[in-house]
Amino acid sequence: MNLEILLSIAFGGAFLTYISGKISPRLRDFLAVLISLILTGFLGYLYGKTQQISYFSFLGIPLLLRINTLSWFFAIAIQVITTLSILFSLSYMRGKERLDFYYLMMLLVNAGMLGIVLAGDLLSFYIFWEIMSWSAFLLISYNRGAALEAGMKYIVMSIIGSICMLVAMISLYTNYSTLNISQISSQISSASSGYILFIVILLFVAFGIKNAVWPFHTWLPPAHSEAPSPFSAVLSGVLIKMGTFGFVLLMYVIAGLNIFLTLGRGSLHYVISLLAGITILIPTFIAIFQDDAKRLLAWSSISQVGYIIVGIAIGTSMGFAGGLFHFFNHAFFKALLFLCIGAVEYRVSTRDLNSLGGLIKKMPFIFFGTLVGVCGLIGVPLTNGFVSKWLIYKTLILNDYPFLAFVALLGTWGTILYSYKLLHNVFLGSLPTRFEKIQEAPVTMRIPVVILSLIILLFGILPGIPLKIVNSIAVSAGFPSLDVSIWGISSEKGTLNMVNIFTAVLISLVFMRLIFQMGEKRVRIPQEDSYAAGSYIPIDKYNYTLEFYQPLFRMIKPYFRDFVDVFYSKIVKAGRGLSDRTRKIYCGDLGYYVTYIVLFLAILIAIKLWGKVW
Amino acid sequence: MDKELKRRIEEIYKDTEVEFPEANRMVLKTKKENLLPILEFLKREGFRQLKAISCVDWIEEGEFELVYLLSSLNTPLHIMVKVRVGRESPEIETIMKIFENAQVYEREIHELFGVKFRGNPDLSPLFLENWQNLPPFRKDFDTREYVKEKFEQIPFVEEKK
Amino acid sequence: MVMKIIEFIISPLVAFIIGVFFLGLSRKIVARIHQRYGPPIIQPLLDVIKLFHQKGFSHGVLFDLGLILSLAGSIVVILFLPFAGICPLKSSGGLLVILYVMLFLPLGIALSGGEGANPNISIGISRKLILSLGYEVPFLLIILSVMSFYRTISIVDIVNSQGGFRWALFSPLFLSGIAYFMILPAMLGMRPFDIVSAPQEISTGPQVEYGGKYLGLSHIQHAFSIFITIALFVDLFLGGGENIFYFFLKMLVVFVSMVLIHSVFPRLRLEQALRYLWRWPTVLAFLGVIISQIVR
Amino acid sequence: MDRKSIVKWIKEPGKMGHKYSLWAVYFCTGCGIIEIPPVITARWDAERFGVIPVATPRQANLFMITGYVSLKTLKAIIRTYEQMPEPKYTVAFGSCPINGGMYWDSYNTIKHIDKYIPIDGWIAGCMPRPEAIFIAVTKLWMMIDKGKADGYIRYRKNYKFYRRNQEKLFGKLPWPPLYPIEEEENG
Repeated sequence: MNLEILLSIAFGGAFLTYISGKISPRLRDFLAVLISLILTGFLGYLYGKTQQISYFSFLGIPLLLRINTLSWFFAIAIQVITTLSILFSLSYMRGKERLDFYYLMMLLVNAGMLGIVLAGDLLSFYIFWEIMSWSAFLLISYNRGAALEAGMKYIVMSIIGSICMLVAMISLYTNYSTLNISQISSQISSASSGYILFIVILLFVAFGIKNAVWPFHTWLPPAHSEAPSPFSAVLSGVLIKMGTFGFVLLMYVIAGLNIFLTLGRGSLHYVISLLAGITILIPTFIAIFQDDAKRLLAWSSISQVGYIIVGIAIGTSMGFAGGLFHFFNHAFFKALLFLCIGAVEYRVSTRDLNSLGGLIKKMPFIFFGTLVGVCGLIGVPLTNGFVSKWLIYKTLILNDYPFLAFVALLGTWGTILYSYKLLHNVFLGSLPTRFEKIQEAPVTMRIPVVILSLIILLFGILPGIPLKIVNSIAVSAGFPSLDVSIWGISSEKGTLNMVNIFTAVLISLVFMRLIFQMGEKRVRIPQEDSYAAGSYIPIDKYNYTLEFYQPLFRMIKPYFRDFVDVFYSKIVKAGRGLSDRTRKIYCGDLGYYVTYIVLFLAILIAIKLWGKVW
Repeated sequence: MDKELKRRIEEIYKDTEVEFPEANRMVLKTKKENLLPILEFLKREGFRQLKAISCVDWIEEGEFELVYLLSSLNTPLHIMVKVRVGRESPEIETIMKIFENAQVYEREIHELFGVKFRGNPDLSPLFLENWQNLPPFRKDFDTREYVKEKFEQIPFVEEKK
Repeated sequence: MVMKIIEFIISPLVAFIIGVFFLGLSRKIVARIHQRYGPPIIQPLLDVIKLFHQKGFSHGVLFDLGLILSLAGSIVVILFLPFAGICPLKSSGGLLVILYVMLFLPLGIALSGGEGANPNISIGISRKLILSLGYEVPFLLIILSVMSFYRTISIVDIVNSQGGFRWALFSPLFLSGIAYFMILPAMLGMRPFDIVSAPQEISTGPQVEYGGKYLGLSHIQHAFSIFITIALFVDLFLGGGENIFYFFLKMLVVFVSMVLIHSVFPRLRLEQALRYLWRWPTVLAFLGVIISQIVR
Repeated sequence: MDRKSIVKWIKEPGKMGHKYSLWAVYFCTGCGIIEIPPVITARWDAERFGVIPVATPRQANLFMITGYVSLKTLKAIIRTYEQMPEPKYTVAFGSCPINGGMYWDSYNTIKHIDKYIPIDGWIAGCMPRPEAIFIAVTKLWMMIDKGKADGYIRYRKNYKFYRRNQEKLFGKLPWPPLYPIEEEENG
């Protein structure tokens, strides 16, 4: 019964909020926060419970809801991020138009996502998936203008994904005359591997588009940067991770671990990992040269998705745990970063990295939030990102994927470059005089930032708390259990002990602080008193933000640009040669993507026709 | 070639004196109004380089003499175009339209001699700090008097109060 | 337990002494190559003592914090590095943690410098990060080849399996070893890769605003980073050291050869440095990974 | 000298440190800077005394004013001097900073540098030989030892006076006072 109540609250609450907004905006704000808090509490109560219920019957197909550790793990992340984003929206969205609609959509997205992770059969999965996709589209295009274009790009690609999913679903239903996930997974093991591969690839496209795996990532950067910041946090934090949930469901629940690892003569999971490796590398280097803070974060989201997929697809218990844990961490630190940038944008009404600077003096709170988020993103020890990345690297190294490991590690160094650029260009450097009157972000913006920062640090020092849940998911997916304790992971080839590291860092910090104290007292000076070769600094001109990594840009620009150009022009050429008509129907930029994906599907169908090859 | 140039200049600009004080050196003395056309003409002839602008204070005659030094990359000839302006309110048209690098030279001459260049957008001081006296390169500026006035009245620390 | 605590205290101390000694030694060697007499060998220590007695200028909280963070990171790395049988943090994550804690070093300096609000600092840091991206490419390949050759991520195991004279430099990993040697000057910020703190162009880059104890601490940090980089090389490729003397001797040989390179080469531009780092060391390290996969 | 006396190092490390690690700010004012390259390179090797040139005033504690000082340079000198951390020592180099030298009647050159910033030592000559720099350094050691190299203390004490002198030349200075001026009046 619980699940039905949960979803009814989620959906009913959304509409209730909309109606209450017509009465009083204050009531609406209150209700939106209240409903998301109730849902969070509810989910907390559901921890560790397993149940499956049938709530409706559609054309004789029973629609199911179920909860297990996997669903709960995703659901709690979704709910926490959405709650904090809604809290953040209270002041961020104040004074904007169509707010009833905004909150309705926000809660609908939330409800849709909850529905997806709680769905027990593919039909309800599909229905909730569509609810989520369409309300996300409406939210992305909330600001109109460029946002509408971004939303169009998103929804076109989304529809293609949905079609793939629908095809796979119908195929499954005609073969097994059931849509219940657990029933399918028990029956599918007897199917031919060619058929499984067909289903897996179709669903891979569907989830890959949502998850922005290279080469399906093109919708993501504009969508993330044009959406309202609180929703960007949800979008990047959890919404694209519905694809990850789909992957986990597909690989380890529907197909099952043993079948998945042998698909395509055991090469499929390697191909997926390679795709994920590309997803790590290329977006990282594109992110370095972005000038829009949110677009930078968007590219960074794509590359982080690569880590998640690489961990999940590699098919070992440590990698699986690392991937899932990285999903969880990424949800928190990326939401934190988007919220922080949103707070900056709220105060200075720009997010152009070339025109900001020195905001640490005015918004120290938000700065430290961003710092924690960036540390998590890089994976600095003592933040949660470190633990999950450590797990992924270790898997890659010890399972003989040195080049994937290299790509992952190199991606981290690229991450340092762009995240330092983000920190430096927004918060460090000298403060322009036009920002003299900027104030710290309002309280409703600071609360989510603090909560998220604390979560990141807590799970960084005591990673055992979420790792235990992740481990039980891994065990239920058929992996051998990991030796997880509250402070880390132990195994014979290198253990991780965060408490040791924490103590060492703490002691050395205190020690260095004491040595620092030993020196002569320091003098605090204002930023104007800076070395300028003997002259007084030219106010507002003494800053270096434009083209921050120019020498690197000069170095890798030919490769970097050529690669993307060649990639797209080849696709366009192929599209022109093979199906001119499609190109005429969908002209313009979007058309190319569509053509490209349709072509891909055609190839898949061709594979299906000659499926006996396998 | 030099003679040819001299002939043409004298033909076009009637009241211009052309002399050759030494080899490869040509001096043109002209009027204020002729300066821009002559410079333009010379630039067309290939004297594309403005090397410097200098100024001479002829205090007895009550005039400043502005000297524009031109040279060419094709011939070894150097040309000095000399123009005189009155000392009372020295003012002349800028040549920035022809030679853009004249901006800094003109700024310097304005600072040190007080000659005003019409049309030069930036004539702020280059070298001097907090200058309130006559421009220092004028002949009627007494530098010793100025030093006495400006520097010697500043006390040493030992003389404090 | 008492031994453990002594180890915790002794290893940063040894690192400090060796690092400062190396700094002095490098100044002396460079002077002798210039046919000068050179400063006394303890001159860096005198400098640090002086700097701690000068009034420093602080630009804000992060200005202090970043530097302290960077130094704390160095100390943590030293605690992870086994030398002469001392390794206080043996079983807490291994080489991967070292790789990651080494992030603290440039990041801390970068944060501290960013608060300094000086474009020279920003340019220096931008160069530093790009250069580190340059040498990380071969460096990561080298580390990966070592880790996958010995099938462990624990640095103590790697050192132990090189016991006797089975140094990794004389094993199939020799290409990786050579590659590491080739990128050492870049990691140490020595010439020809001192574009980061070029005093004549950007006034020592990240250190522009450091005075007094800040500069002293940043010198100590430099000493630590010399120790870390060379000790890592000795641990990974020269079989660590049975006792402190052997370890020191190995480090000395590596460092002196670095200083000889340092004293005769001019400075490379950033593009030239990247082109160098991404060519020969990377090719060698790449081959090293392949060999380590085949031979293992 | 007493560089190797360990007892002194333990007793007063600060003073010894300042003595034997004089870092000179690399600031060229006039012709005297020509003498500096031989001093710091192989011919005379100042590094054996612990004297090295550093890039920014923040890192330095020795300021050598090398040669004549024009008004614009003086502004930069004051700025540089104020940015150096305490304790700091200044040495004026050549006859021009002492009394103007051959520029005694120039309209744009400072005659007495010590009217605007405090000077600890003078090296006379036009130009002094590089050896004179070493004599100055050893003299400076003695002065630091006896506590006579107190230019920075004098500057702090008479800051109002110095600032007034500076403003007589430049008008209002663009940067705020280094030390609070009002407090000094009371105390």
